[in-house]
Amino acid sequence: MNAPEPTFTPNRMTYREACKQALREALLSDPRVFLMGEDIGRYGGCYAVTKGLLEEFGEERIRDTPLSESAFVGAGVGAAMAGMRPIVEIMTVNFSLLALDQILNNAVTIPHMSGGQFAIPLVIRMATGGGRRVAAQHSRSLEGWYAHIPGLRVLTPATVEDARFMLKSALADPNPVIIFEHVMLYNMEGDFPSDMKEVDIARAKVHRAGRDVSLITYGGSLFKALQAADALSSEGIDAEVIDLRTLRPLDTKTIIDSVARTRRCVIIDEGWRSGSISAEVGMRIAEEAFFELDAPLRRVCSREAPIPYAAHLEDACLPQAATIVAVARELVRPS
Amino acid sequence: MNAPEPTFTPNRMTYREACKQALREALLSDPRVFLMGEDIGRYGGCYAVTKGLLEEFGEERIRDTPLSESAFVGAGVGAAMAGMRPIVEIMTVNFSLLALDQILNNAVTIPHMSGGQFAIPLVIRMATGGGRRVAAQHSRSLEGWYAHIPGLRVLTPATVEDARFMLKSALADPNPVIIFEHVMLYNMEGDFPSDMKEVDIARAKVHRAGRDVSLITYGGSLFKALQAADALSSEGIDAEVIDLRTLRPLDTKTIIDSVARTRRCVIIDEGWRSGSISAEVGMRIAEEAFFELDAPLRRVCSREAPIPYAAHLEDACLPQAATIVAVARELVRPS
Amino acid sequence: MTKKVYLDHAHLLHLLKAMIRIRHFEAKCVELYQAQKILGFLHLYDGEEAVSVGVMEALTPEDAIIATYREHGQALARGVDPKCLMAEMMGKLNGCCRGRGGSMHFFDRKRRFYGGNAIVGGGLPLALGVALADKMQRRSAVTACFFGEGAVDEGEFHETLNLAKLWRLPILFVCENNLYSMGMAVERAEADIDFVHKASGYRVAGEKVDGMDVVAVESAARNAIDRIRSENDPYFLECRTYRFRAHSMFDAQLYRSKEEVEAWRKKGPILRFQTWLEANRLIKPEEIAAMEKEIDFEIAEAVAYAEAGGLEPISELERFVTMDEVPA
Amino acid sequence: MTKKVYLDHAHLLHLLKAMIRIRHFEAKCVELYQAQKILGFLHLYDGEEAVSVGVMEALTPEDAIIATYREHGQALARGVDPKCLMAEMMGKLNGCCRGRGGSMHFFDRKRRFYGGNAIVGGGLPLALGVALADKMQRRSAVTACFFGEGAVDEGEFHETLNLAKLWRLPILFVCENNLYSMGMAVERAEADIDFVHKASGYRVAGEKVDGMDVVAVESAARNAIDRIRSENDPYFLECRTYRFRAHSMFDAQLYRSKEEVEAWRKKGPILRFQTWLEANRLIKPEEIAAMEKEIDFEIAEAVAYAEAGGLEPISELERFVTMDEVPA
Ligand SMILES: Cc1ncc(C[n+]2csc(CCOP(=O)(O)OP(=O)(O)O)c2C)c(N)n1
Ligand SMILES: Cc1ncc(C[n+]2csc(CCOP(=O)(O)OP(=O)(O)O)c2C)c(N)n1
Ligand SMILES: [Mg+2]
Ligand SMILES: [Mg+2]
Repeated sequence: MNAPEPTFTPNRMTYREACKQALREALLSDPRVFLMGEDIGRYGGCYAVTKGLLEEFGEERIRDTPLSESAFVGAGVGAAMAGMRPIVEIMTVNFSLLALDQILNNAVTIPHMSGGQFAIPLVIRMATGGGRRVAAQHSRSLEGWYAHIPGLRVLTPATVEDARFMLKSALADPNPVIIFEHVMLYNMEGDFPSDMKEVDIARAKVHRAGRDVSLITYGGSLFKALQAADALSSEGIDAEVIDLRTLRPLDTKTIIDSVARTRRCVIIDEGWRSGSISAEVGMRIAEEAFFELDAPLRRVCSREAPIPYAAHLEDACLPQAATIVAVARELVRPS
Repeated sequence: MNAPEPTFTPNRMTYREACKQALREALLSDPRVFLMGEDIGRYGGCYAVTKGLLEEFGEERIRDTPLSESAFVGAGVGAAMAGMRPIVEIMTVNFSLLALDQILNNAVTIPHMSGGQFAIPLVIRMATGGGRRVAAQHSRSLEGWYAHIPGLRVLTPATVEDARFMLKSALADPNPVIIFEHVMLYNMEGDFPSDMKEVDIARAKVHRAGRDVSLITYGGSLFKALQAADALSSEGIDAEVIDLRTLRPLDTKTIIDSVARTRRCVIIDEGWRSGSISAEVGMRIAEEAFFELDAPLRRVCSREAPIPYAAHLEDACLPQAATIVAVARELVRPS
Repeated sequence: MTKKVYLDHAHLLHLLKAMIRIRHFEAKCVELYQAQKILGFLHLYDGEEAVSVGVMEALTPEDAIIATYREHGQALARGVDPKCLMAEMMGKLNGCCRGRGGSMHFFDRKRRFYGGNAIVGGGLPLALGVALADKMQRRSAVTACFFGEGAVDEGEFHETLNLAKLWRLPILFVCENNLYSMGMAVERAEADIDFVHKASGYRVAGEKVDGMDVVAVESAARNAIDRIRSENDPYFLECRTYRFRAHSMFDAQLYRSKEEVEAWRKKGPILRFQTWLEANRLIKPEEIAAMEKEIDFEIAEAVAYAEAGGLEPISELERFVTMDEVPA
Repeated sequence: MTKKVYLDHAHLLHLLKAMIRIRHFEAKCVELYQAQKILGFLHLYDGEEAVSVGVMEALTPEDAIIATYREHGQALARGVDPKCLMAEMMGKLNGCCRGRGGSMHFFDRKRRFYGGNAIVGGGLPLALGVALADKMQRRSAVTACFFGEGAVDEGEFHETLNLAKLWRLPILFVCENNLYSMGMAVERAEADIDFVHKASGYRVAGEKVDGMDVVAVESAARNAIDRIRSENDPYFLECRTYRFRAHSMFDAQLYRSKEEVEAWRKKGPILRFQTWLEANRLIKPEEIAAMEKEIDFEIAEAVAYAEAGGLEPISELERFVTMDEVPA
């Protein structure tokens, strides 16, 4: 008998390339889509994501902006109100503080406050996270802050597949959407079915099923969690790994279902511990699945400090697979 | 036998007056202290807190600023680095977004990143909260965001006593401190012992002891929780009410001790539910007092929407005593 | 070449009426505020009517407006229905924003009225986007962006003017310079109070106009709009004006003298225009009386409409937190 | 009246040496970066040496400095010990910030060096505060605030210049205009590239100086500082310069031609000054050789010091997240 015909040819590319293809697709399929941001054009994008797009689509649709985060994000809000589908790039989440007023006071407020007269179909992409030895002001993970804002959708593509297709879902949403791309992922390669056209952003994804403990995470920490799960499995502990994918609205059901099966949970989050999105995930479990739990909830987060430059200190600040293993092991087999 | 001599004469004043007296005391006792902010001088303060201080202390120490939140908060950071003790007023937390970069990227980062060469003894006061019918852009409660930031101390005086004395502790702290004054409290009267000189900001306060359920809250919601506790007591439910007072660092011990006694907990927070400081309080309990709990954790937060102008809608958005009562009752006597 | 405003009788009456409408509408608002039917903040435009009325005359229905929290005048002059505005201020479902926005947040999609904004300077970046969208969609519309002189101090002003010029966006920047931002006198807040010079730091052309003279404002606005369309460039208009009342309803006005206010009142835009019309026999006393009667009737209707309005059901509180679709 | 720089032989040698020190120090940094001993971002000052060297000459030890993330030059010219800088870049405990800041975040309290800042424009408001503190404490110090021309686009520039003038703060604004902010050419980012004119929009006086001419920069800075002290006012200095290398270590330089860079290299501040000194027989070849030898020795020492440095113990990671006291 022959081997079964493969139903698809795998598509292999870097996360960076996936982001770029998603942008190209958006620009090609909707004339209302345009890009704005610092150095996305001539420079080719600070992470080279937009390289080549200026040449292909021209200055009208690939708009280099001056260093004016508040103004050009606000311009995105206004353009979305007036019929366009802007995709704004803020180089990194660290600089997004300068634009936060426009995001919170305008983008997410106007639809509701105007009584539904205006929608703001705006997509904002930003890089996030640490690990690049660029010190405190360039290494923050503030996804949790954004996930606090009603009216916003917050996406954290961790896989090449999600980087390739989440943008499409974001553009289909009539509301402001933030896409966080973790800086350590751009060079990562991955594949997806070549006949794949879209992803479902409503659901968290169980990347690995397991019986003993749920490791719940998102973004750049996903791979640390998967690594930890491998290590745990060699110790006979069967960990389930969940990628939240969308931080707002949270897919509480997938979380609760997993914890109901495993009865133990570790949440891994590159944000600072206190007041993080991991607290929210934990609290949801404590509210809705309290009687399912056999052990206290646990978190592995970044140390509560500005992230230092020195490599050994930065590594010690960020969540690492070894810590996840230790915390999960202690939960399953208390010493 | 005579009635015992009173050991103190009670001091009675409004919360507004208490804030002002605290500022006066600070200005009188340390020449390095000065005030900066919009309309704190000639106008007398948008909530009349600083009225009269310009006349008393002059333009050098009571500095009216232009509408430039980023610049004058940053100026506060710089002045603190160079030997002053600035007290900066941002009219309300809503406008603080414009200054967030200076707070996060400079004020709390420089001491650590410079290897301890510089401290930033800066106090920032801002009004917060809803209830004044001033719609979404003026009614936010973002205390939880600030409580996420390592290096910051976050104070939420809810009583006249705390309004009067927390500033002194804030100024004694060599680190940046944010003081949130809830807008609905300024007209509230209260008293404190006339020989009182300071308060301890390290501890949360048990305002009312109780056996059946812990109501944990802070700021403007304290009085709603106390009201709820009264109502509950008439139903025979004995609620303990805790005022967190300091949102960062959290006094976890007082929280855990209370929950260990009552075994049930409702957290009341005017912030939006998802990703709020109430999630952190809950998660701490789930991590550290899991085996003490007899029931799931519960929260009463603001509805996840921009706060509307219309009174009935605003009231429906914000936590109310009736909701607290209902949630607490259901916890203690599940239907 | 300066464009003359065509001052036929109907137009003169129209200008006067538009200003009186705002004045009377706001007088009624104050009453309703005292009766606690309007709550929260209430920022009156009293004294500044000529600015909005003059500027709006120069706009077509295709043009867009970005307003401030002091936008009663801006909205009325734009032709937004006073009924919906009054209902909005009374927090009713039949208000222009279902009662969610109140006095500071009027929106009217049909009239391209992109909202009152209560963050000082917060509307400026929005103007960039609306104008850019129009430009990219090959519409010839102009965006009129209103802001107080206090907003000039915010970084958003700087970033916005630079981008507007760089991208050659059709924006009319309307600076309502009423000399105070709350209690802060403009010369205490700005190192340079020559705003037209400041705008030149972005190569944005501009001029200063007497904002107490409705005809001068209209004329300047018409010229500005022509220039924006022909030169394909933004333009900056500083309208010198004065607010006769308190900043909002909570303001002891410690920062200015009664005499100063009185002196300005004598230069008031309605008083001045009406006196001029009368002196030149361009209007008859009975025309004014009839006009005021009409306006007061309109306002009474607005109040009745608002009073009759229902409240948004609490069950709909979360509606539009996220939109299900982009309104067509 | 323009103040002449006193150009004695020792001073000329000192200026040249200060520039060569920066150039060689950075050349070593590139090597160490390639060897992965320096990590993260590395923004070279190559080509811009005359700016820092010239400006710092005009400052006294009492004056304060606010730097950028391109601050190797700013720190070395200020006299911060190269050893501590090199160790900082190698992430060592004996670095000026214990290895926590790296290339973009040099701090030196003793030299009133208030830090490199990696948020574009983020240092400008700090300058206000430092200058205000000095003024309120009756110190006669000046604060020199460095920033790239890209920072001019941020709202912080606008707010800061306004406040500096309003409060008459002794700040020397040093705009390092190297014509690009990353890949953004200045004329694509700024509607008006006449920065001195822009500064006049805040009534801040200023001038443009050839940032490739160290003597011109020193002279302009001395005049500026004198003026700041005598007029009790801020001053704006635009230094026209050019960065010879990539923005940081990851930059394909798609936005400019090799020819453009080559043409600027010929105008390089070291080349130009040294050629002039040689042509005028103000320096002997052997003096230059000796100087370079000394510098290279200094740098070798710095590297050795850095290599010998230990790592901060991980147990101290949270130290200084909050301070126990304000350092004296
Ligand atoms: C960013 C911000 N800071 C502060 C305030 C508080 N505030 C409201 S109105 C106002 C004065 C604004 O003055 P101006 O722009 O001149 O407008 P005017 O009220 O004179 O029409 C202030 C300080 C605000 N709404 N937004
Ligand atoms: C607020 C902010 N936005 C964006 C960046 C990313 N960035 C770093 S340097 C730079 C260019 C700055 O140019 P300029 O101010 O001219 O200084 P130069 O690098 O030319 O010395 C950019 C865009 C940043 N660090 N901060
Ligand atoms: Mg004003
Ligand atoms: Mg530059």
